[in-house]
Amino acid sequence: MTLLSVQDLAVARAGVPVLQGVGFALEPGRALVLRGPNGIGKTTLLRTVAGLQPPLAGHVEAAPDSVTYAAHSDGVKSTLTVAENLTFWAQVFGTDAVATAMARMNLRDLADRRAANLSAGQKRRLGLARLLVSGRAVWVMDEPTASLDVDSVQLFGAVVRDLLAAGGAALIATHIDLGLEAEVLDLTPFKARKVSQGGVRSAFDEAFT
Amino acid sequence: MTLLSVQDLAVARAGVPVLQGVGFALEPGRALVLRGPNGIGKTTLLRTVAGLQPPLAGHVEAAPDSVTYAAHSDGVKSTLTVAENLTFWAQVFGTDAVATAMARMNLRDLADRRAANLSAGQKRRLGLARLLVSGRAVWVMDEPTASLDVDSVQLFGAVVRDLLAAGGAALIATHIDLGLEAEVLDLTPFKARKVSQGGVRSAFDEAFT
Amino acid sequence: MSIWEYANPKKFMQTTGFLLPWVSGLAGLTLAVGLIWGYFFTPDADKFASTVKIIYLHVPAAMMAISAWTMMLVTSLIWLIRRHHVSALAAKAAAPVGLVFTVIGLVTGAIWGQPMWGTWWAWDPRLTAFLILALFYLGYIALWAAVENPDTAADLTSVLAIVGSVFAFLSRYAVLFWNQGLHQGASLSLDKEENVADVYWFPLLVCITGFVLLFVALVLARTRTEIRARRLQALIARERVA
Amino acid sequence: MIALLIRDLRLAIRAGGGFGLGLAFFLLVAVIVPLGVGPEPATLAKIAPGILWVGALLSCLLSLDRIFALDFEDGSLDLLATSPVPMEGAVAVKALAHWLVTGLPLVLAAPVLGVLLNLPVQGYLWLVISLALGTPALSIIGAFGAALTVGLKRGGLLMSLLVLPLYMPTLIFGAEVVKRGAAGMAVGTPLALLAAITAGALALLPFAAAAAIRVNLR
Amino acid sequence: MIALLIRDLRLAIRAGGGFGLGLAFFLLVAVIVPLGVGPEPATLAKIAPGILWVGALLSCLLSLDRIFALDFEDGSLDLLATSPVPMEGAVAVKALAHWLVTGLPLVLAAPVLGVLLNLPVQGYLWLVISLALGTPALSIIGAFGAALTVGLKRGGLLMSLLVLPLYMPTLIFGAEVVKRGAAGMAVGTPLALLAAITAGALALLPFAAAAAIRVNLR
Amino acid sequence: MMPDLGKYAEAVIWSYVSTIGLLLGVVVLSVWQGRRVKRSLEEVEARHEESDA
Ligand code: HEM
Ligand SMILES: Nc1ncnc2c1ncn2[C@@H]1O[C@H](COP(=O)(O)OP(=O)(O)OP(=O)(O)O)[C@@H](O)[C@H]1O
Ligand SMILES: Nc1ncnc2c1ncn2[C@@H]1O[C@H](COP(=O)(O)OP(=O)(O)OP(=O)(O)O)[C@@H](O)[C@H]1O
Ligand SMILES: [Mg+2]
Ligand SMILES: [Mg+2]
Repeated sequence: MTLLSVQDLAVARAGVPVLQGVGFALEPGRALVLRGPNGIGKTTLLRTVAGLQPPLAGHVEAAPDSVTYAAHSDGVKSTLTVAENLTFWAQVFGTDAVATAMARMNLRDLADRRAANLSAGQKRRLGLARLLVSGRAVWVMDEPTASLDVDSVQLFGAVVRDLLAAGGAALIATHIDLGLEAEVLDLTPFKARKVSQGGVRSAFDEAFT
Repeated sequence: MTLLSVQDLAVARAGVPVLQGVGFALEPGRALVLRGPNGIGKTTLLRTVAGLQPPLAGHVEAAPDSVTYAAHSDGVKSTLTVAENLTFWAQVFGTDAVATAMARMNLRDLADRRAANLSAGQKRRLGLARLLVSGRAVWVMDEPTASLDVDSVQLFGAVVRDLLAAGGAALIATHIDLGLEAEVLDLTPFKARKVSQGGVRSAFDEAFT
Repeated sequence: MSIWEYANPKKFMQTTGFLLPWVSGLAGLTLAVGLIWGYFFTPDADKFASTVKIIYLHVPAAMMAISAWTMMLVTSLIWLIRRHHVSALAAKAAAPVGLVFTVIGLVTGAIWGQPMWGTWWAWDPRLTAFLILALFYLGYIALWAAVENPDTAADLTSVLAIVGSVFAFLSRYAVLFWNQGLHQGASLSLDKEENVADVYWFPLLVCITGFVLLFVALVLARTRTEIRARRLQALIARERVA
Repeated sequence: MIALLIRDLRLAIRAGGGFGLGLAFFLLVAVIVPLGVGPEPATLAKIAPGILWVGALLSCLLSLDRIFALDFEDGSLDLLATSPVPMEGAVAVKALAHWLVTGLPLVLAAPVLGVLLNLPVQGYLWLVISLALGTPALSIIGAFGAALTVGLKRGGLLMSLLVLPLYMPTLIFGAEVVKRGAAGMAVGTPLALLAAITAGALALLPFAAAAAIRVNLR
Repeated sequence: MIALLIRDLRLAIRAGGGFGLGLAFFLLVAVIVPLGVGPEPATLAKIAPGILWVGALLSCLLSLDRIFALDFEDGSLDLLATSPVPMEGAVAVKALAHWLVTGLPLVLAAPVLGVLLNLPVQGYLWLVISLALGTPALSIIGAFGAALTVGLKRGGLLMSLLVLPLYMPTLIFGAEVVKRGAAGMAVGTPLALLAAITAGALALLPFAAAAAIRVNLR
Repeated sequence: MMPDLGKYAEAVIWSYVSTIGLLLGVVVLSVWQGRRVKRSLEEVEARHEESDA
C-alpha cells in the first residue's frame, strides 16, 4: 500500500515551469527529505502535492483526506491563545488530541498565552503541534525546523518517528539535518529544462503550436 | 575603541522582564554569537540593542548611526524588484553599493524579478544584501540564515568575515552553526529572576512598594 | 512632602482607601438631597412647565461630561511628562464615567427636546459638539481596549487625548459657525446671573455638587481597580516566566 | 463548521470590539453627512433613508477585508483549504460570522440613527425590516468580493470598487423600501425584490466565492 | 527622504493603480448617493457640496491603512526607525505621498462629479479650491490616526473611529466654502479657517504621529 | 406629596428613570469590577507569598 505517489510530475510557479519529471512513492513508515538549493522549487512542489495548485504535468495520488500541509507560515492566530488555536484545528479535523499534542510539543506551560506573545521558536512549535491534532497520516512539511533550537528539533524528530512507527509518512523539505533516518531526494536533476531540450510546455505553449 | 558596549542590561517584553544582567563589548573586527533555547529572549535583546525598545535597566552604548538591524522579517516590498528594493535602502542610508551588494549575495540574476516571485531563501538573501548597502559598521542580526541553503550560508559567512576584516562588528542570534570564528555568549544564565531572588523590578513594581 | 507622593500607587491606595467611603457617602447624600429637592419641592416654570425639573439632571451631566474630558487631558499630560502610572490609569478610569455623563446629557436633552422644540434631535451646534464629544470618548475607550501592553496603551491614548482635545475644541467653534441653534445660551454661571431664579438655582447647585462628588468617587474607585488590575497582570506574567 | 464560526466570532471580538466598531462607524456616517450637508430638518428627512442605507453599506464594506485577508496572510487559508471543511461551507460560515458582527448590530441600532437624521416616524419599522433583509446580502456579496481580491496586499480599495457595483441593487431596493415606508406608501414590490436578491445571493455566491479562493491560493 | 517619496509613490501605483482607485471610489460615492437618495435635481443640488466633501473624506479614509500598516507588517518600519531618516520626516513624506496619490486626483476630478450631483455652476471653482486646501489636512490627520493604530492587526475600523471625529472641522469648513460659493455668497471666513486648520495640522501632527509610531514599535 | 407634572409627566419621569438607571449602571459596574479584580489579586498574591517563602 502506498500512501502517496507522485509520477513524472512537473510543477510551475507563476506560470513558469520550475521542476519536471519528479517521481517518488511514500510507503507507510517512510519519510522522504527533499533537498536542493534555494529557489529550486521545493515549496512549489509541496504545494502541488498538498493539492493547493494543479500540476503542470504528471500525477499526484493520495488517499482522499490523508494529507496535511505545514507551510512557511504557521496559520497561527495571534489573538487566540495556544490552546484555542489548537482546539480550533482539532475541531476542524474532528479529533480530540489537543492535550497530547501540547504535551508532545512542550507547549503545556504556554497553553494560556496569546500566540502574539510567543517567541519565533515557540510559535513554530505551535504550528507543528497542529499537525498532531490533524490526525492525518501523511505530513507534508516545508522547512519545519526553521528557528527551532536544538532541543526542539530533537523533539520534532521524535514526533515524526512516532508518526512513522504508527504507519504514517512524511515529506519534508529542509536545508538542515533533522537526525531522521530518511531517504533523501535531491531535486537538482529535476530542474525544468527549456522546451527545446525536452522541457514541458505550458498549456499556452501547447495551444500556440 | 569599542563599537558597541552593553552593561548590566535588563530587557522586557510586553512589560515582563526576560533577561537581566547581560553585558558584553564588541571591538572592531569581532563577532558575537548569541545562543540560547527558544524563548530565552534573544529577539528582545537585539531589538533593545538596536534602539527599538527602551531597556528596563542598564545601558547600551554605540556610536550614533553605527548600528543596523536585520529582523526575522526582511522589510522586502513584494511589488518592487530586487534592484529597486536595494536602491531604496541605499538612498536612505546614502550609499551607492547596490551593484556590489547584489554581486556579493548572488542576486544579480534576480535583479529585475519582483520580490513576490522569490523563493524563501532568495528573499532572505535580499534581506541580507540590505545590510551591505547600509554602510553601517555594526550589524545586529536575528537568525539571519533561516531558510538559506548550505551555499548561501557560506556566502553569508564570507560577507560577515569581510565586514569584520574591514573593522566592523557583528552581533548574531542563531541556532545553527555559521562557520564563523566568533565568541559565543549563551544567554541561559541571564534569564530574569524573581524579584524575591534579586530580579529587576519594572517601573510599576518600583512605584508600588 | 510634595503632591507627587500621591502618584505612588501604594500611597495612593492607602489614602484613597481611607477617603473613598466618605466621598461615596457624601456623593450619595448630596445627590439624593438635590434630586429630591428638585423633583418634589420646586415649582413649575412659565415657559418650561414641569419639564424644568429635567434641568437638575441635564445641566450637571453636561457640565461633568466636559469636565471629565478636561480631567483626562490633564492626567494624560502628567503621564506623558512625569510618567506617573497612577495618572495614566486615572485617565483610563475616568473615560467610561465621562461617556456615561455624556450619554445622560444627550438622553435627557433628547427627552427634553421633544416637548420643548417638538423634535428629539436637532443639529444645534451645542448638541452637535456634544455628540462629537461622545465620539471622542468612544474612540479613546476603544483605543485603550485595543492595545494590549498597558504602557503602550497609556502613551497612545494620551497622545490621542491631547490631539483630540484640540480638534474637539475646533469642532465646537466650527459647528457654531455652521448653524445657529435652538439651544439655550449660557445662562448659568457660578456667580448666578439674573435669569435663573433662586428656587431653581439652589437645588441645581446641590445637584451639581452631587454629580461632582459622584464623579470623584467613581474615578477613585475605578482607578483603584485599574491599579490592582495592573498589578495582577504583572504578577501573573511573572508567574509564567518563573 | 461551528468551530469556524466560533473562532471567527472570537477573533472579531478580541480584535478590539468587533461589534462596537461597525456600529460606531455607522454612527459616524450619520453625523458627518449632516455636518457636510447642513442642518435643515426637511432636507435631512428627505435624504435619511438613502443615507442610512449608504452608511450601513459602507460600514459593511470597511470590515470586509477581515473575512479572508487575515487568514490568507497568516497561512490559515492554505490550511483550511487542505482540511476536511468544504470551502463553500467555510465561505458561508465566514459570511455569517461577518453578518453577526456587523450587519446584526446595525439592524438593531438603526432606529436610533433614524432620530439623528429626522427620519419620519412611519419609516422606522421599514428601516429595520429592510436592513434585516438586506444586510445578509451585503455580507455574502462582500465575501465574494473579498474572495476575489484575497491574494492582493491591502486590496481594500480595489475590493471596494468590485463590491460597490454589486451592492447597488440591494441599496436601491433597500432605500426604496424605507423611502416608501416613510412616505406611507406600499412597500410590497421593493421588499419582495430585496428578499429575492438576498435569497439568490445566499444560494449562489458561496460557490463562486469558494472557486475564487481556490484560484487565488494556487 | 526623496527616496522614500519615490518608493511610496511607486508602491501605490504598482499595488494596482493607486491613483485610479481613490478616484473610482469617489465616483462610486457620487453615484450611489443619488441612487439611495433619489433623483430630484433640486435635492441633489442642495446636498451636492456636502456629499462631495463626504465622498472625498471617505475615499481618503479607505486608503489610510496603506500609509504605515504595510511597512509595519513586513518589517520595513523597524528598519526605517533605525535608519538615518528622522521619523518625523518619514511621516511627513508618507502623508505627502498619500496626498499625491489620493487627494490630488480628487481635486482634479471633483468638477466632473459636481456635474453628476447637479452642483450649481458658481460652485465648481470653490469646490476645487476648498478640496485643494483641505485634502492635505485629511492626509496628515489620517497619517496620525494610522500611526496610532499601526500595531493592531486590521485596525481599519478602529482607525476610522479615531480619525473621523478629527476630520469634522475640516469637513465643516470645506463644505461650507462650497455651499456659500454655490449660493454666490462670500467665502472668505470659512476659507481662511480651512487654511488655518491645514497649516496647523501640517505643522504639528507629524511630531505626534512620529511619537505614536515610536511607541508602537517598542 | 407627588408633584403634579401636568402633560409633560412622561418626559420628566423618563429622564429621571434613564438618568438614575445609567448612573446606577456605572456604579454597579465599577463596584463589580472592583470586587472581581480585588479578589483575584488577593488569590494571586497569596500564591506568591507561598512560593516566595
Ligand atoms: C440632545 C439634546 C441636548 C444636548 C446634547 C444638550 C447639551 C447641553 C450642554 C452641553 C449644556 C452645557 C452645560 C455647560 O456647558 O455647563 C447644556 C445646558 C443646558 N441645556 Fe441642554 N442639551 C440638549 C437639549 C436641551 C433641551 C431640549 C433643553 C431645553 C429646552 C436644554 C436646556 C438646557 C439648559 C437650560 C442648559 C443650561 C444652560 C446654561 O445656562 O448653561 N437642553 N445642554
Ligand atoms: N514570475 C517568475 N518568473 C520566473 N521565475 C519565478 C517566478 N516566480 C517564481 N519563480 C522562481 O520559481 C522558483 C521556485 O521557488 P520555490 O519557492 O518553490 O523554491 P524553494 O525550493 O522552496 O526555495 P527555498 O529553499 O528558498 O524556499 C524560484 O527559483 C523562483 O525564483
Ligand atoms: N505577555 C507575556 N507574558 C509572559 N511572557 C511573555 C509575554 N510576551 C512574551 N513573553 C515571553 O518573552 C520571551 C522572549 O521572547 P523572544 O522572542 O525574545 O525569544 P527568542 O530568544 O528570540 O526566541 P526564539 O529563539 O524562539 O526566537 C518568550 O519566552 C516569550 O514567551
Ligand atoms: Mg521554499
Ligand atoms: Mg527570536
